[in-house]
Amino acid sequence: MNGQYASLLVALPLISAFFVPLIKGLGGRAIKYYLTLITALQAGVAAWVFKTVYTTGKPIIVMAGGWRPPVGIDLYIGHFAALFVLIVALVSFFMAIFSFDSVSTEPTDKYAMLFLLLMLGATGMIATGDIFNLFVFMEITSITAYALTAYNKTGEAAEAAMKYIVLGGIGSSFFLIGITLIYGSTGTLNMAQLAQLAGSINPTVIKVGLSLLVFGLAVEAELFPLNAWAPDAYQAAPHPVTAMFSAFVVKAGLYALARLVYLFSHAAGWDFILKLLVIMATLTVFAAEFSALRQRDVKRMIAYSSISQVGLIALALSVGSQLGVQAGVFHMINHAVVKTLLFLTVGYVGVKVGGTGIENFSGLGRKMPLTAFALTVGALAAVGIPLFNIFWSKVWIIIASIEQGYAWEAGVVLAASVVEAVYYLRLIHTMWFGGWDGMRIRESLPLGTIALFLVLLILAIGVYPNPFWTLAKSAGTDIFNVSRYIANVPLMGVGP
Amino acid sequence: MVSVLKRSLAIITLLIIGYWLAQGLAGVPFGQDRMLVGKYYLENVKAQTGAVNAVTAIVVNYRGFDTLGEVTVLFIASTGVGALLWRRKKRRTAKTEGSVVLRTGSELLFPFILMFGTYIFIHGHLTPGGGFPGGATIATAFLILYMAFVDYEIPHRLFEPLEGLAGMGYVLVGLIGLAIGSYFLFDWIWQTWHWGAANLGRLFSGGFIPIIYTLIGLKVGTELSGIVDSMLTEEVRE
Amino acid sequence: MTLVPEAYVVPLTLFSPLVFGVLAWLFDRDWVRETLGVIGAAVPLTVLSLAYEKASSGTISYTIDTGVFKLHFVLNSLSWYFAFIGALVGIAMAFGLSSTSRRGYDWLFSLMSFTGVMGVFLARDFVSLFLFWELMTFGSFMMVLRRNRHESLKYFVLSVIGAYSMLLAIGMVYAKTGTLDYAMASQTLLLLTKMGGVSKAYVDTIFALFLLAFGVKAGVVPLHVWAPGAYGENDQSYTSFFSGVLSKAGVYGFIITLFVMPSLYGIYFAMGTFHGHLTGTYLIAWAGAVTVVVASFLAVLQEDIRKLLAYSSVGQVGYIILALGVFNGVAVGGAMFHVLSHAMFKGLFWLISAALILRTGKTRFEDFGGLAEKMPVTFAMALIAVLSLAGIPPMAGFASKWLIYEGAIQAHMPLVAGTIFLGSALAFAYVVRFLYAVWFGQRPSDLDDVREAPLPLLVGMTVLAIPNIVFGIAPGLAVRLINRFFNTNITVNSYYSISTPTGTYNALSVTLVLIVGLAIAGLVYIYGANARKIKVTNTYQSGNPVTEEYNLVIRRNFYRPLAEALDFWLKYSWDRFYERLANLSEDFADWLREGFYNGNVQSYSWYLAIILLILAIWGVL
Amino acid sequence: MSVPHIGLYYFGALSLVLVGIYGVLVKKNLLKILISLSIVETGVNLLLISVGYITGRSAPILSEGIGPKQAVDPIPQALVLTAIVIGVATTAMALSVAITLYEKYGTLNIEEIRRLRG
Amino acid sequence: MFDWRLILDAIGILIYALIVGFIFMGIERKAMARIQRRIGPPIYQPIIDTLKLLGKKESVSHGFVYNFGPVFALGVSITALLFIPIANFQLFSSNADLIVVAYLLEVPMLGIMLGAMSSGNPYSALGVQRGLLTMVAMQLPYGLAIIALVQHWGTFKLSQLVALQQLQGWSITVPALALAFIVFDIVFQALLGLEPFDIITAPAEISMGPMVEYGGKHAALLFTQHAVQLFAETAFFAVLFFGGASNLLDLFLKQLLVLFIAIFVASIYPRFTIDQAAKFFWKWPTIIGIIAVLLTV
Repeated sequence: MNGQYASLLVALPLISAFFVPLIKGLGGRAIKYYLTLITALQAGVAAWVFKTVYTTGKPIIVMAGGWRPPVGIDLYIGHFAALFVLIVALVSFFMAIFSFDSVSTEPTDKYAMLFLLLMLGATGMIATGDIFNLFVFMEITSITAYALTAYNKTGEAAEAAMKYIVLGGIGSSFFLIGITLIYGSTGTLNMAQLAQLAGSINPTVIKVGLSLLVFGLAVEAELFPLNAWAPDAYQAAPHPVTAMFSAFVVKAGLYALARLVYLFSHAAGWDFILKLLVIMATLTVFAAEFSALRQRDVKRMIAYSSISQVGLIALALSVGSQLGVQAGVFHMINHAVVKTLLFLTVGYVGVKVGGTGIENFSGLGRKMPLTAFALTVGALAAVGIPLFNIFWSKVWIIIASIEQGYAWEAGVVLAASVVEAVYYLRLIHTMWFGGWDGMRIRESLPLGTIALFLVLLILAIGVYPNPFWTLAKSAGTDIFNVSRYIANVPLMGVGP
Repeated sequence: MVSVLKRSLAIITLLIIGYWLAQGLAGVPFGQDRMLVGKYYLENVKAQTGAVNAVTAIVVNYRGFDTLGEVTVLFIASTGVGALLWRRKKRRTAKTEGSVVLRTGSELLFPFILMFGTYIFIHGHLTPGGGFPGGATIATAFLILYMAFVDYEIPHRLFEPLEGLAGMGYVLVGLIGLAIGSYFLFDWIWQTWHWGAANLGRLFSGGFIPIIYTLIGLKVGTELSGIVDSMLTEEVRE
Repeated sequence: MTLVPEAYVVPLTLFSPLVFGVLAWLFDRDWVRETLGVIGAAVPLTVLSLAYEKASSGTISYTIDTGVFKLHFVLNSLSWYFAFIGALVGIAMAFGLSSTSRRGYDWLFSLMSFTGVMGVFLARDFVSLFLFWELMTFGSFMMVLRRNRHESLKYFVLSVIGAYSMLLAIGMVYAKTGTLDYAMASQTLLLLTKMGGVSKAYVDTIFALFLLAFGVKAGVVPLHVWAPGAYGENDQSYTSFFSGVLSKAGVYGFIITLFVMPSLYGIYFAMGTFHGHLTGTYLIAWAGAVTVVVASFLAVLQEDIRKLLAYSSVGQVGYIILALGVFNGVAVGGAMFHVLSHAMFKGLFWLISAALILRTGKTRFEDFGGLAEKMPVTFAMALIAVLSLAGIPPMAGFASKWLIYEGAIQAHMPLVAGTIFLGSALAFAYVVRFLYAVWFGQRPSDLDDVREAPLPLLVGMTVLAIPNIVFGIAPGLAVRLINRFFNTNITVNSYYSISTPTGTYNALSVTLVLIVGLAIAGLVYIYGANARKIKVTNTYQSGNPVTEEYNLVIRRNFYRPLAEALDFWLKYSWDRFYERLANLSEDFADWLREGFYNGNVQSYSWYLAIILLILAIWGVL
Repeated sequence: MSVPHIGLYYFGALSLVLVGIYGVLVKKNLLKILISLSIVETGVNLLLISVGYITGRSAPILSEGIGPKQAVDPIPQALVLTAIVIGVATTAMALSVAITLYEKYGTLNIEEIRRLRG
Repeated sequence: MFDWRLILDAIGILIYALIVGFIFMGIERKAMARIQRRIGPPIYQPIIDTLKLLGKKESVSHGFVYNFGPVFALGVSITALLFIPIANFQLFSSNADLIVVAYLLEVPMLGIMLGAMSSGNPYSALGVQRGLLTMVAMQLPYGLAIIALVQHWGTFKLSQLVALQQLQGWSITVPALALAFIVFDIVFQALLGLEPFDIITAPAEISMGPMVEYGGKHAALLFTQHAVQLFAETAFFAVLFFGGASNLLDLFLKQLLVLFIAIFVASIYPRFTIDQAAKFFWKWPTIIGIIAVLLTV
């Protein structure tokens, strides 16, 4: 089983997605079982890839079609990609189980296909080593996201999808112009070779090209002015899909942004891009937190909180130091775990109690104790209370950003997270001490086990973060240390 | 009043952005030979893939992953449109029957358009065009039938499984490549079996490019006609 | 010391309360929960007392390596002193809680804040300080959340602002020095300040941030707004711990900035002097002074027993801050002693109010009255607490206040010393007001069946009452302990007599002479004929009889004249100011959200165009 | 601030992109916005193609007579094939969303489609 | 460790103070009467009253605390007295200093209030409230005066204070301390509960304020307490500002001087209401006190 079998990561979801129309006749439940099976298989493959990468220490380079880069397209599954593909697979597996209860609208076979292809898109974006391939996988993720946002076929869902399509369309077109410029000046599309040639490109072209690339990805990674579509999309999408959005779709965009930005670190005008990203990230955190303050709908509130945490990650990644990137990656892991738990529980309440308005949450402590407990742990973790996982990464991010001289930005971020504490604790109060209408709802076993597993994971990272911190450190160096990246990719000596 | 202000503001912003992009493009002068990887492709396309048409060789063989992704994109589009416009019971929205000329013409032309479409995607590695244009022409054949007849609908029970099968076929070809040549999407026909090395430039050459292109052609044809069908039908409200 | 091996001392003190708290929360049966809770609170006390000589002579250090950070804890004489006070009040709280609250929830979060405070006292590097600080805040917040959301949010927002400003300061220190440990950070910072590697403004911001962080928890005036709500709206026996010990975490923070990090000394010197005093400490002194005056004036005018005790607690901590700010040996020694005595008498006060509320269910002064006969033991405890808080000689309160007087006047800070006089008079006033309103006067009819406080609560009270008397009569014991970690120039002649360069106080002789005086007065009393005991309602009221309805009593608005004298100042209230600020920020949030996310795709695409414009303008220039 | 002289093809493609963006920014009807979006996509595809063109060379079909030296850069043409299909896919999705929107809101004027806001 | 000589001194001084205290009360009433052009009772009248009250057959009590109050007040007054260096007898002043004595002089008020409050009579409660408010009002200037004094002499020990004043002349001679003297004198009026600030007892309004419930031996206890308090405070005043005294006679004359100043002021001024008193104390005396303090820093 040599490294090339890692390409199963892409082939498996694809072939199973194409297989779904054949088993359409078996009915909704069978397809959902099939979906869970496939996501479980994908998790297995991802775990195997994770084990090989972390035991050998060397990244797996999947060369499609047998061509060595830059001639063919290569999938660079380094420390970060291995870790995150596993997270993508696990979250999808959990959400597949969650889809049993929460997705009832009719064409479940098409839902299963879109679900698998969303997972595929995110995996592809994280693993690819070629910028045009990155564009293709970004498009796969975005179009599946458009379809899934509008999946509920309500007016709001269609409106949210429309906004996402218009903004996503503009973003990806400019991203393509960026690729055209970079390809026009260098002649290659492979990331490693681009990193080598970055210094020698004509400065104006690389300045315009890089800012266009960053602009395109910033729309996908929900930075401040460009994330206007995100709250609507999160709110209107079916519950499992929202969890997948916030857990890894945004992360893939953020990773791609970080990868591209650090690739061109020798290019001219690089530090301006970093400064712009820092400002946009801080504004994201600020705007998202304040908008979540007086939200009537809990799902939209948690969407805003997820956007602000993403802003925090973007700040960490664009601070420009190794420590910052490592802290950012550690926050990505923590955020993925916490937000999956939050959207899982809020979605489940929305399904069982009918609607995610704040009034449905009052007295939840007695109505659905297990879900309420999981939601409280998730909320406390998101706020950054010690003995929970986000506390560690938030402290490191603040220290890293101050160390790089961004004390004002750190101040704004901390002020914003005070606001975050307020609205989460208001939610906790309504849940445990709000009025109770007396009837208790039975909670399903599988979701309970998933919620408990996530709660235990949060507490485990919170109490003893060492193992996860070493993971995040190696993944962080994988992004930041571009020279090691170039060394790992077996470049063919192409060109004049 | 506001719209005039808005329009002028938009024009000014776009001029500045245009100027900025133009400045970037000026760095990439038109028509110069800046090929790096392109030159490698042109020199070894015949030897390594057996295809005459360098573009299709790149599309299917060298950068096969892109095409795989891109086939998925189209698949997502058709599933998405199907999911969004899904109704329990649907019927055609067309009210008026096509004119006599259209009806008889379409009946006559239908088989020839199909044949022309298959010609395009079978000769993908020789002549310009390939799976996608071929599939599109096939879809236009069905489109004409939709325009001509009020109650015509594509045979869904046949097309959807066909679409799935074609997609699976493509991935299977890739997986066989993984099994035999230990690389995903490896052209085992050309690289290991060396079929069709002799008749370069004729039909049976170009490794697994024709096979993939036929699969893509079928897939694109069925998908696009599926999209056309969902757009041209509406819900039956009891 | 053989009983508890040295390696286990710190982890036991740190984590046993939290562990037992969680157990108590899990096994939520009636008497199981109480025993677990009390054991959880007792472990730190026993372990600390066993580790006394080891800690006072050398240090016991302990490190947890969580990968991300190395958390470093040290038990030396200073941290032992604070931890022991915390443990003592903690055990009293445990006894109190076992009778006033029947819920696992309360036990979990009270013991969690216990662990938090222990962690803050024992921490030796900034991150563990910050971690346990947040834990302590969160624990105490959850206690208030259950009872009153508005107050709890006000408390949480203010303390989180404090915590985050501390994190900012830590970040700034780490940015310049690269280390997080107190000692190393202070050395490098001292060098940097000397070599000019770090600008004065930078040092001032670090100092201001630390002052803000610790000021919030200690309740310095502009930041004290959360105290009445958080202390009041809470299970009163937990508040004895909350106000007795958690406010000391704020004080401990001041000590860290002033003494534990010696180089910060350098920072204070670097901040220049203000006619003879270090600007930094001068600021702290004035902050303490203002707190004492404002809090005491507000305490006097309160109508609710919990609010009165809360403001009085803020005022007393103001004394400690003031004494730290005065910054000469005697005053700092006085501050440390006042930390001990405040924890004792304030804890006692809160337990008494817990007993009162538990038995009568009332919290406002006008509903109380004439409980002296009904609850004699609690009344005796209340008398001890009153004497100690008012600073009457034989009590511990007096000894510590006396030291603070001496220190402040010696250090040539006259106006600050003046405020101490005013503060102690006000303390005397509101304490007597408490005595009159609750214990004496006509008893409302619905309080006739009031029973004495339950036994565990009484045990808790005695635990806190004894040190009040012991340290009152023998202040030398406490001062010898304090001298071990600070070189206050208070000489301890013997366990009962202490003297400063300018004055001596022989507690034993004062008490003895007092007893002799009382004996003489008693003789005079016995010499007269024996007195006939009559009912409380039979009084000279120029004729009109005292009945139930026509029961002349002035428990309400006891100090109306003072309020009239101060009406000019009472118009301004920090509370309303913060309330307006909070609403302002929420309206801003609404405006921002409505303005930015206005739902129109076109405006969203305009935002994209604007970003492109920014990139273009930067590109073109 | 010299005026950048760019080839005619670049100019054409760039102006297409700008016209498309103008349409999105100003037009009120959703369909017009979607049309301007696809104009932007065509503009971008044109730009991608024109980058690969080398003057005086012909299509990269290496049949007899055309060697590696006479062929244009094939990669942009391969990329544009995918880009076009992506454009088609986005437009198809957008249109189906527009159909549902019209069904639910009864209008296509984006001023009125504003239920999700704040 | 009992040195009997000290005990004997203490008892002697105590008896002397008691007698002189009653005589001072008598002088006070006599002088007031003389100023109001009436003869007034003989000087030893208070002694007769106390003995009469003590001799009463039986008196009324409202419970333990009601009895404990006056006893505590008298006890603390005696303690305060024993810590002031009376003329050449040092008594216990070596192991307590100015702050302790100042506090001990104020604590008897708590005793009286304990008794008054437990009596349940609203008038006594009103008296308690006024007493406390006066104390709060006068505490700031009182403190400032003491601070000025201590800052000038640099020590808290009373015996050392007396010795320094013997050497360098009385405190009044120092200009700054003269201001402190004025402030202390105004505050002294309130301490004794004399005319301008006698709102506490306010005979006309609330019939003797806190003492309204007291009769028989309790009233006697309070009279003796007032006598001892009078003697102690005048002695304290003398020690602070008039350089203490080498012998009893010298001390007696200084105490008389202080008493007469107080009596003259008392007989002139009408009574302040309680918030007027508070406003007054926080205006002039505090300002003078601040000036005195800043001069001596």
